[in-house]
Amino acid sequence: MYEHDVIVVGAGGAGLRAAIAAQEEGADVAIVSKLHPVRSHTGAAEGGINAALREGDSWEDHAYDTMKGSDYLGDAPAIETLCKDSPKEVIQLEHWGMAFSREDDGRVSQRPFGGLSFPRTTYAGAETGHQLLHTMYEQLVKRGITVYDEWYVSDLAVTDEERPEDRTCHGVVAYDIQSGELSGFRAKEGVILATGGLGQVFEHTTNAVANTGDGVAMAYRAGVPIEDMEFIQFHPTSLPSTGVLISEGVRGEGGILYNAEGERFMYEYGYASNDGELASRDVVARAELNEVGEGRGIDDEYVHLDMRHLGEERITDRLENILHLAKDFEGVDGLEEPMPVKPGQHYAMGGIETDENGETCVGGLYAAGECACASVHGSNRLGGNALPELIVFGKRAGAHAAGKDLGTAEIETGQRGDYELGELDTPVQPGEVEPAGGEGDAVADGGVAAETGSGDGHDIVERAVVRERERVQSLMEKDDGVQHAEIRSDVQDSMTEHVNVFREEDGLKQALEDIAEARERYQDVFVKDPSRTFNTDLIQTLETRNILDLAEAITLGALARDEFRGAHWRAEHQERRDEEWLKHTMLSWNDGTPELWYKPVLLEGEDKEYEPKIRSY
Amino acid sequence: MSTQVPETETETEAETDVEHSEPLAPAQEERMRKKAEARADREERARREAAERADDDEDTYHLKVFRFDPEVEGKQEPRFDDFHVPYEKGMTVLDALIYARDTFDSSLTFRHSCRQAICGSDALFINGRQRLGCKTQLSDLDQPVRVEPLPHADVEKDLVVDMDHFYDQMEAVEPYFDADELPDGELEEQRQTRENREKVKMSTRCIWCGACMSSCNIAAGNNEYLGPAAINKAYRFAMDEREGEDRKQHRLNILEQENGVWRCQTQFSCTEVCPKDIPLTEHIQELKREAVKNNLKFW
Amino acid sequence: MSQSYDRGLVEDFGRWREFSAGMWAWVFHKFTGWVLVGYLFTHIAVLSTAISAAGQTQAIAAENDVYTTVIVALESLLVVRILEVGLLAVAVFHILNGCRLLLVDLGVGLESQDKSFYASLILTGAIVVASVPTFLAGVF
Amino acid sequence: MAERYSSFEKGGRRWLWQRITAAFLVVVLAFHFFLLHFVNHADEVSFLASSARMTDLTYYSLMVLFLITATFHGVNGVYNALENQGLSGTKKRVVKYTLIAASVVLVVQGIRTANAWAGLPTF
Ligand SMILES: Cc1cc2nc3c(=O)[nH]c(=O)nc-3n(C[C@H](O)[C@H](O)[C@H](O)COP(=O)(O)OP(=O)(O)OC[C@H]3O[C@@H](n4cnc5c(N)ncnc54)[C@H](O)[C@@H]3O)c2cc1C
Ligand code: HEM
Ligand code: SF4
Ligand code: F3S
Ligand code: FES
Repeated sequence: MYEHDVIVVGAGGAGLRAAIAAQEEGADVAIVSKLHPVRSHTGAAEGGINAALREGDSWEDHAYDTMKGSDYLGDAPAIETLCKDSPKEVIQLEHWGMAFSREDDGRVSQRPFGGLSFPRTTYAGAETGHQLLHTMYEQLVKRGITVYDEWYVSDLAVTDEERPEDRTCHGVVAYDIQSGELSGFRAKEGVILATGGLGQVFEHTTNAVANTGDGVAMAYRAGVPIEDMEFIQFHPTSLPSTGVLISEGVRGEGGILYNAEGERFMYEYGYASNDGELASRDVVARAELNEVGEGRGIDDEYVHLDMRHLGEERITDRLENILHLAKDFEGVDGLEEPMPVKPGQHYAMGGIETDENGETCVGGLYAAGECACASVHGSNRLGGNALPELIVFGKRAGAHAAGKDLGTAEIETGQRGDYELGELDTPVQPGEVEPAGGEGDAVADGGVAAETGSGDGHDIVERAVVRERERVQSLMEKDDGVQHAEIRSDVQDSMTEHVNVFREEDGLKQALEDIAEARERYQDVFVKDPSRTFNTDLIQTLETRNILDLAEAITLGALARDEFRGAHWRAEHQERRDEEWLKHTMLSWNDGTPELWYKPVLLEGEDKEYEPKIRSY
Repeated sequence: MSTQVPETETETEAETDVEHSEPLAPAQEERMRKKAEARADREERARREAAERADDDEDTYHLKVFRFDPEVEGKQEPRFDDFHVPYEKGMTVLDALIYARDTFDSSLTFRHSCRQAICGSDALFINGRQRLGCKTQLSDLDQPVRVEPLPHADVEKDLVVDMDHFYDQMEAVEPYFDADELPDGELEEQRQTRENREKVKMSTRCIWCGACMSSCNIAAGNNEYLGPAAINKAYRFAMDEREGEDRKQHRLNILEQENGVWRCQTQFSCTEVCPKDIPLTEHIQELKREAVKNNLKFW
Repeated sequence: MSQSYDRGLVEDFGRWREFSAGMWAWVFHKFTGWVLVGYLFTHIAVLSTAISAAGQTQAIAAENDVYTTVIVALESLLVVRILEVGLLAVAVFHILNGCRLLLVDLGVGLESQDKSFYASLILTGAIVVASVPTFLAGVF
Repeated sequence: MAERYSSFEKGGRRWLWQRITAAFLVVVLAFHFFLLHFVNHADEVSFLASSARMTDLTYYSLMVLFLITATFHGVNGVYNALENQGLSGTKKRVVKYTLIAASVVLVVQGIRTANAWAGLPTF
């Protein structure tokens, strides 16, 4: 067993920032990550980081834009924290040497981005995430922080009191991918989940293959409520064949969207008559699909994004990376022809419920980055708002876990006081196939909390290791059955078909049925590769389990929310219904029988109350 | 190619005297044996079918993939497996590998994640050259497409190599920004000219894929040589005007070590294989000149 | 050295087919360099017969001193002449590619390093062919 | 970390000298080849002719310098090549001193030869 004060799971932007912050507070911190840090998907972020740095801009404006972008589903304390801390954190990156693009006077450049009232997106070419990730990893090397890379964290070691709010997290169980060793990691002060996105729930996504939402699923099964899962951002400009992202920076710099008729449809058809291409992502994504649906798409699949008029010089200066991506992954020369684009899954607004210090309702368990939901993005994230989230909340979670006093959080976590329960008519029973039933199944499936609440942290971790070992053993021992790849791709297809940009009740129900069937089949899953060395078959089989739980959570949320808000659009209910829905959709695992409940949105900021307005661009 | 090891089509015919690198529990051994058998059958079938399809259908690509596993019977001797993958427009080598894994043999092992040439996990030796699987179109390659792990590195399993040495070298050049002094205000940034950012821009693109290191004969022959990627990393900081003179001096001292820049024999293969088009040789040469100039000052 | 798993012949042998210009240049430069040092040692060894010839005033005048005889004898052999042409080729290539490398060190023409390598090869060939008559003169 | 570049001998000086000698050699070697194969044909060599050239002090010094640079350049080149193959420790030291010794012998022998032609003492 390994032991540290703070264990950070994941080494993307959020994880690295958390580790650095924890170490600065004097904690002995270690990162456990299934990928080497520089392989994390933060590296793929292209466009930039929002921060109110300049004269004429203010954090209040940034907060206002963010709240509007969220369609009034963000929590004001979280949003304000983000916008206040972001400038300082961005400059911190600059002080760490990040290679930002520069203005003539030598200051960092900023550009316009969708949904922002000021050009406040700080960037480094079209490879901002790459620069950010590497800059932070470099600082990690400088500080000599321990990294266990290529260790897959498969479960949390959490006590099993009745109410999740009474539970404590003592560490994690991880599987060394290289050697096949399963080991416990005890965290004396806290575990921080920073496992990133869950794009692999969908078939067409801008996310990496490693983005399987492990952290969210682990926390969910350990009892932590997950929040607003139905809000999935579909990015309007991904390449049709691979899902590779074409940054919003292209539109920020002046790129134009055309349909098959060569019309600038954002204006022509009134989707966003003020901001045109720079309207919020959900607006643009729906506009594109509408065009395709009305027969004005190209090859009935995509639309064109044209940046040729920007001129070669400007393009190579600010968007060079885009040229490479279009060339390598779609065979299109962006200087010569328009690029084909269509919406692709991009970002999960929801995630593990945390407060603005990154803490969950389970003691000693934190979450930061894309896997968390403090709720800054509400129902729709603005471009350039995720990277600041990583550094702001990553830092806070790290510092808080290491014992720094950040004041009492205004956001409450867990099912405290009176909360509204949700009711949902589902075609099949969601959750565990045999909930809380046979010991064997639970083991095969993984993820119920440790047996008893007694014992010290060491024992809790030890017990979790034993349980995981049994689970791995049983997967390895089966000689026949279903392979995870089939299950995974069926779920991905179903999600992309039914829980996409446009959602209909029947489709959502169909998706639930598909998922339930997939769960059945997962009971028979087996790992074919008998090797203990680098067994990716095993790892992916474990990940697929997470995909199942998350697909279900997303669909349940989508079915429950019968309104149109932000990224969530329902065929039957095409308007925002503030009287009823100014609340977060919460889901608790409840030992295998998911429970739906609601939590009001906090619109009250430090010195102002955000008034829900019609969101038009 | 004439130099290939002979190919074995099935795994069962491999010899049975198993010499595991570490002792395995009997249960594990038994399990492995059983699995190997069950799998051999099924895979044989799948492959035969695919090969048949390959005959009457032109739209498949023929891949020869290097296989090795230190603890699995029949894979301890490296061999090449054949996969026939149905071709779709725009398919990359990585796509083909994923298809082969998900359809024919789930034990086929390789690193990958981003699918967009940014995470640097899938540098492979494809048709005799270091390339990123995700950035290599099948249509650009001659068949059969030969896929091997990076040369000059320990193979862990199939296409996965041990990257530790590469990481060590990267970290040996003190790869972190360390300004002599910072502006006073918390919100005050350091100034950097556009020209200077332009100068270091290419060097900041490195994704740590290790392709360059694998292609360099000098690095292959001498493990102490820092290698092109690490030198490039050092270049990125040494040329950044935001770091002070003292720091630059220190960086040059590191690079001037016997196994630093001087080992480079300007083979250019690093520059040629770098998927991020970083002019590595140029950077190394520039640092050699910097180092010489630096020393001339003290003569 | 890294203890690479022995991939048998797959690992190293046969890679030359995939070598690119820069690598070939490196291989040739190495080879020619070694030949030249080898020659330098032999050359001095042969020439040093002059040490024992020194002082044999008469023989020298008659041009039948040790040194002169050795050299003349050697030069009358066809093999030696052919070897000399080889030496010329080796030296010329080493010089031309050496100049190429010096330019590379100065950061000149890095983008066309492959072209300059091919140019060195071609030029070497031309120079060698042109000098064959001179080198073989008088041997037949 | 330090162990990766633990050798604190700077390689830079030898690298630079390799280039400087190369630049020098281009000129002298071309001259040498030209003089002894094109102006004077190889088969017409005789002690007298060699002697006649060597008694010229400029030529004599040039040739000695040529010898020294070529030896340094060649031997250093060989040493580098071996180093690139990862030669280290005792083996490396042995190779180093062997090469130095060979160079000394070569240069001494060369100078003695030149002296023989120039009519100077050959020790
Ligand atoms: C193509 C693309 C472009 C984007 N562009 C922008 C942009 O311009 N601006 C912006 O603000 N945002 C952008 N985003 C969003 C933003 O980049 C992501 O939300 C953010 O990088 C997520 O960071 P993270 O640290 O939370 O997770 P990641 O960077 O995904 O890191 C997750 C880490 O967790 C580890 N991990 C996961 N599961 C496990 C496990 N089970 N065990 C151990 N370790 C595990 C992984 O190894 C990895 O290190 C973009 C996203 C994408 C996909
Ligand atoms: C005439 C002009 C010459 C030029 C321009 C020249 C140039 C060079 C250069 C630049 C190198 C260094 C290569 C590197 O480190 O990357 C080199 C290496 C070498 N040179 Fe020369 N050289 C010349 C003559 C000679 C002569 C006369 C000899 C023999 C005595 C010689 C023997 C060598 C050897 C042995 C090497 C090392 C090769 C290796 O890397 O294994 N060179 N030469
Ligand atoms: S320099 Fe290029 S080839 Fe080398 S590791 Fe970096 S990206 Fe890969
Ligand atoms: S391949 Fe190696 S020799 Fe130098 S130019 Fe590149 S590092
Ligand atoms: S999969 Fe990330 S670089 Fe190829």
